[in-house]
Amino acid sequence: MATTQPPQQPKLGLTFYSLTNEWVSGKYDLESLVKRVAEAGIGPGVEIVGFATIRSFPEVSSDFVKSWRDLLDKYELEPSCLAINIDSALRRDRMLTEDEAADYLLRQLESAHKLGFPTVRTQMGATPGVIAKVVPTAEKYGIKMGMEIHAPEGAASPSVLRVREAYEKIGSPVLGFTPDFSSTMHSLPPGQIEAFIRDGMARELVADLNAAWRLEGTPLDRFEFFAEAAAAKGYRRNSIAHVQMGFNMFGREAVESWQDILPQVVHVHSKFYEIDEAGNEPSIDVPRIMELLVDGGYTGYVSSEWEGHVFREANEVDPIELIQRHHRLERRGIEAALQKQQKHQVSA
Amino acid sequence: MATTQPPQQPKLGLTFYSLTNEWVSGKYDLESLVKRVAEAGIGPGVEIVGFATIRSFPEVSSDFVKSWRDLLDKYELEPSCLAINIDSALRRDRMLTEDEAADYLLRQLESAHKLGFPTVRTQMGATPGVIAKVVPTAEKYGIKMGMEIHAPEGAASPSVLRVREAYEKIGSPVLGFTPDFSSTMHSLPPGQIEAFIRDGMARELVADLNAAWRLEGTPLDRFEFFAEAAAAKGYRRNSIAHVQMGFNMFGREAVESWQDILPQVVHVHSKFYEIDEAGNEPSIDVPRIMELLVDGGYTGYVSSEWEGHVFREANEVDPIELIQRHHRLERRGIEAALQKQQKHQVSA
Amino acid sequence: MTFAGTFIVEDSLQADDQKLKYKIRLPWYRSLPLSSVTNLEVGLDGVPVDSKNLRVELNGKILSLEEFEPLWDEYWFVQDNATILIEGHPALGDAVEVRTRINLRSPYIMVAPDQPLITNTDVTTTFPVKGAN
Amino acid sequence: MTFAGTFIVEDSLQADDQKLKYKIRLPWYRSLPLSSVTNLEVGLDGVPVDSKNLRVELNGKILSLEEFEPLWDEYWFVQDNATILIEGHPALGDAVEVRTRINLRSPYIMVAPDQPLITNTDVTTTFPVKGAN
Ligand SMILES: [Mn+2]
Ligand SMILES: [Mn+2]
Repeated sequence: MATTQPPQQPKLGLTFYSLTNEWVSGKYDLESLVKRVAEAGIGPGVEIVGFATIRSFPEVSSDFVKSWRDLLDKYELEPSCLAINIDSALRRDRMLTEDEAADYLLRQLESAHKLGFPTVRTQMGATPGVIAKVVPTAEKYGIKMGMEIHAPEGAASPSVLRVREAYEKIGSPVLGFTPDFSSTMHSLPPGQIEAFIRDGMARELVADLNAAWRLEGTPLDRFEFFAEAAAAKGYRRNSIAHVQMGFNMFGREAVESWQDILPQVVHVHSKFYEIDEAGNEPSIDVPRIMELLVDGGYTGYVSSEWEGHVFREANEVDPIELIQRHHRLERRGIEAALQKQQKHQVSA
Repeated sequence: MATTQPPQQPKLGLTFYSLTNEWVSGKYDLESLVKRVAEAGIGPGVEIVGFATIRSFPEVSSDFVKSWRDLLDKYELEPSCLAINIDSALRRDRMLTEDEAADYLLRQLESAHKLGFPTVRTQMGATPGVIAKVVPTAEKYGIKMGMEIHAPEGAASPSVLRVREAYEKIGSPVLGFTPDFSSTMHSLPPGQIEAFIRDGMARELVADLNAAWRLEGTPLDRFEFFAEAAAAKGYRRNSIAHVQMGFNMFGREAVESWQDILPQVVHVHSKFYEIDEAGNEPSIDVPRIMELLVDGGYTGYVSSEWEGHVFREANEVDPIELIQRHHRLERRGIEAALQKQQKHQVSA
Repeated sequence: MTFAGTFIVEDSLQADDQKLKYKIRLPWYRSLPLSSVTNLEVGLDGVPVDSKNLRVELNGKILSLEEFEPLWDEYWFVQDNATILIEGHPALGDAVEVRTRINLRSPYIMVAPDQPLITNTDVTTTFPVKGAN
Repeated sequence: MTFAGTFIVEDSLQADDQKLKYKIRLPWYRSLPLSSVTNLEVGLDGVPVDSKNLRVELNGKILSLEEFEPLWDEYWFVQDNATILIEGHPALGDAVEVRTRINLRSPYIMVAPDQPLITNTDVTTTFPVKGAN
């Protein structure tokens, strides 16, 4: 019998950020959460936000390290990514210096190493100077640093282009990106629209909101376009001011925009908000983005990142079940891409 | 000043079939319905089902013809398509002969001509022999005959391929197709899934249903796959028997499958079921199909065909408002396609 | 299918000691030839009505079930109600539970070559009992 | 944002004649340095509490609002409640309407160069009044 290699494909998982409501209200401790995740089959990849999961962060105690490693072994899960932060406004009197910021990152890299994470998620706040200072340590530990690209930025935003230039100059294999699908949505989340209405926006403005959101331009310009449409219908500014966040939190770049940075992707935030009865995400074309990742040869982790908790109350929905359904949707895209590859091989 | 031609694009409209619940329960007569459609701005194209709108069908009286033409003139609407039927099982004792079937069609073509329709929608029941018999009359009147392609058939189904061969043999410019988007859905409609549950399917089978529906194979094979999954979970056959229709009514062909017959499209049924708060159809990628039509140079009518009335009670939703939102979604696809063409022209 | 939802005309039942009548709509979206009606059954408070006591008033005629078969050249227009007429019904209380079942043979939808689709609409309604006019 | 939904710990108010206390959660998804707390206001039945009578118990310390500023090297862990302590409150009935407003200065989200995002969480709760322990 011939042995067949399983096809190369991304590994699924989740970030515990999806469980924000449950975590901050103390519904789970670490062990009960890991157990639930394992039983629900939504691993293998486990991503945590250092400053949310770990009390002593940015440091980790040897006791915590041991219990973390034992826990993941016991439940056959894998540490995928540690989300770290560059708190450059930590102090009220001044911003951190580059040395202080680099030191802040290094302490977190050290913790990532102890906990066995292959990747850290960094954020746009890291300047080229700070990045250069921490790269040797990341290289020593073999930890990839994936700077998150999140709405309102996209893969081709000016600020991201500057990072790409800095990366080229530094030229280290540990430097990469963490795309967050919030950048490439085709629609506003229906639940967010309902929340806007609940918080005072008139329902008759929904079509205007959608139309403005889909315009080209800066988030502010598009919001102002919407504000004018609302004013023309007689609605006061304060009845729609809360809607502005929708232009920043949700980006309308084309899915194909990720193509440019695909070889540099080291981790993925598969941001999502809702899954409907038919199993689809009403605002993000999940299968199409997964196809793009597979076609690009990405075999790292994809963390399901449910952010519906910004408009859903705790206990209204169960994020664990939502992530099960999200994984199904992701697998649809992966399988479609693998099938196409297979057909291509057969016909080639 | 230079005069600019408006770009070539499809004309929107609706079929009165969308208003089935309201029509059969007598909520509207013809004038009040036409008036409402005009006021809602969901024309210009008006398609009717001859056997639903016209009491004397397949014949039309000269009084009806006059009132119909006056009505459409008054409200500035345009007759787009007359949906006709080949009732080959009209008699209980035997099927119609080809001559009888041709005669039945000819009477309806005559009515289409009197009412000013540029196109009739025919159905798969018309054999090549019957088609050949009616073509001279259609050519005389300049009326195009668009055979509807509806789920479970698609543009490349064996039965449709046979029609395409017959068309080639007859070789008349009036022969074409009416794609119905039910053939190219990416998901089951969420409202239909809810209706399946309401009618006895266990909610825990939703994921199995979606997975089976997405398989390749015949509708029956895919339904049987689902039935086995249900049986394995201990559910009796009669609790899911009603779900079988979902495998026939909703087709899972790729959107691109329409490409093959695009030059032969003479009319379009833009089938839809729901529009969510974000303005999307949760089971049909409407903008992408519209882009495909525009890219293919289609400039005929696109009838919004709302069929959610098979699972929504009368008065639960207003089809007129849904069609307004559906037109917005269609325009998103049209505008995206036109923008791309413009960029191409600029850069070419 | 919400043809079940529109099938029975609400509040349309009228009864006296001898007969009972109520109205139904065609449970389909287009007019059908009368030959399409292949079966009609009515039950009153759980008791089936003998078909010899059952008539349908439509297009100005009063028809028994057998009389539908040859009428392939005449249509039941979708916006027209038909009246169900029942002779010699049992004693009724303040309300009566009426079960109505109709089979329609589609003249144009085939489930296999030359094999028309048969639809089945089966609705049970509770009518208040009022006097016939 | 449903940080408003989790901000106030339900049923946590305790009062005696001299003082009143209740618990709040950090209205954010990750731990923040104590220096992030830039403002805290409490109102009781519509009357603002003087900040000199307001303290916060957190990490085993009792802090006035000004004492948060220099504590940039110490964190408020997301799963820890803080206790709001109020001295010398007005007379209370069976229930008290408590308005709590907090501003958090994000150490890592900039809305402009070197300009941190300030979040505002402002929740009014009606607590039943129970005795302090
Ligand atoms: Mn993210
Ligand atoms: Mn159709």
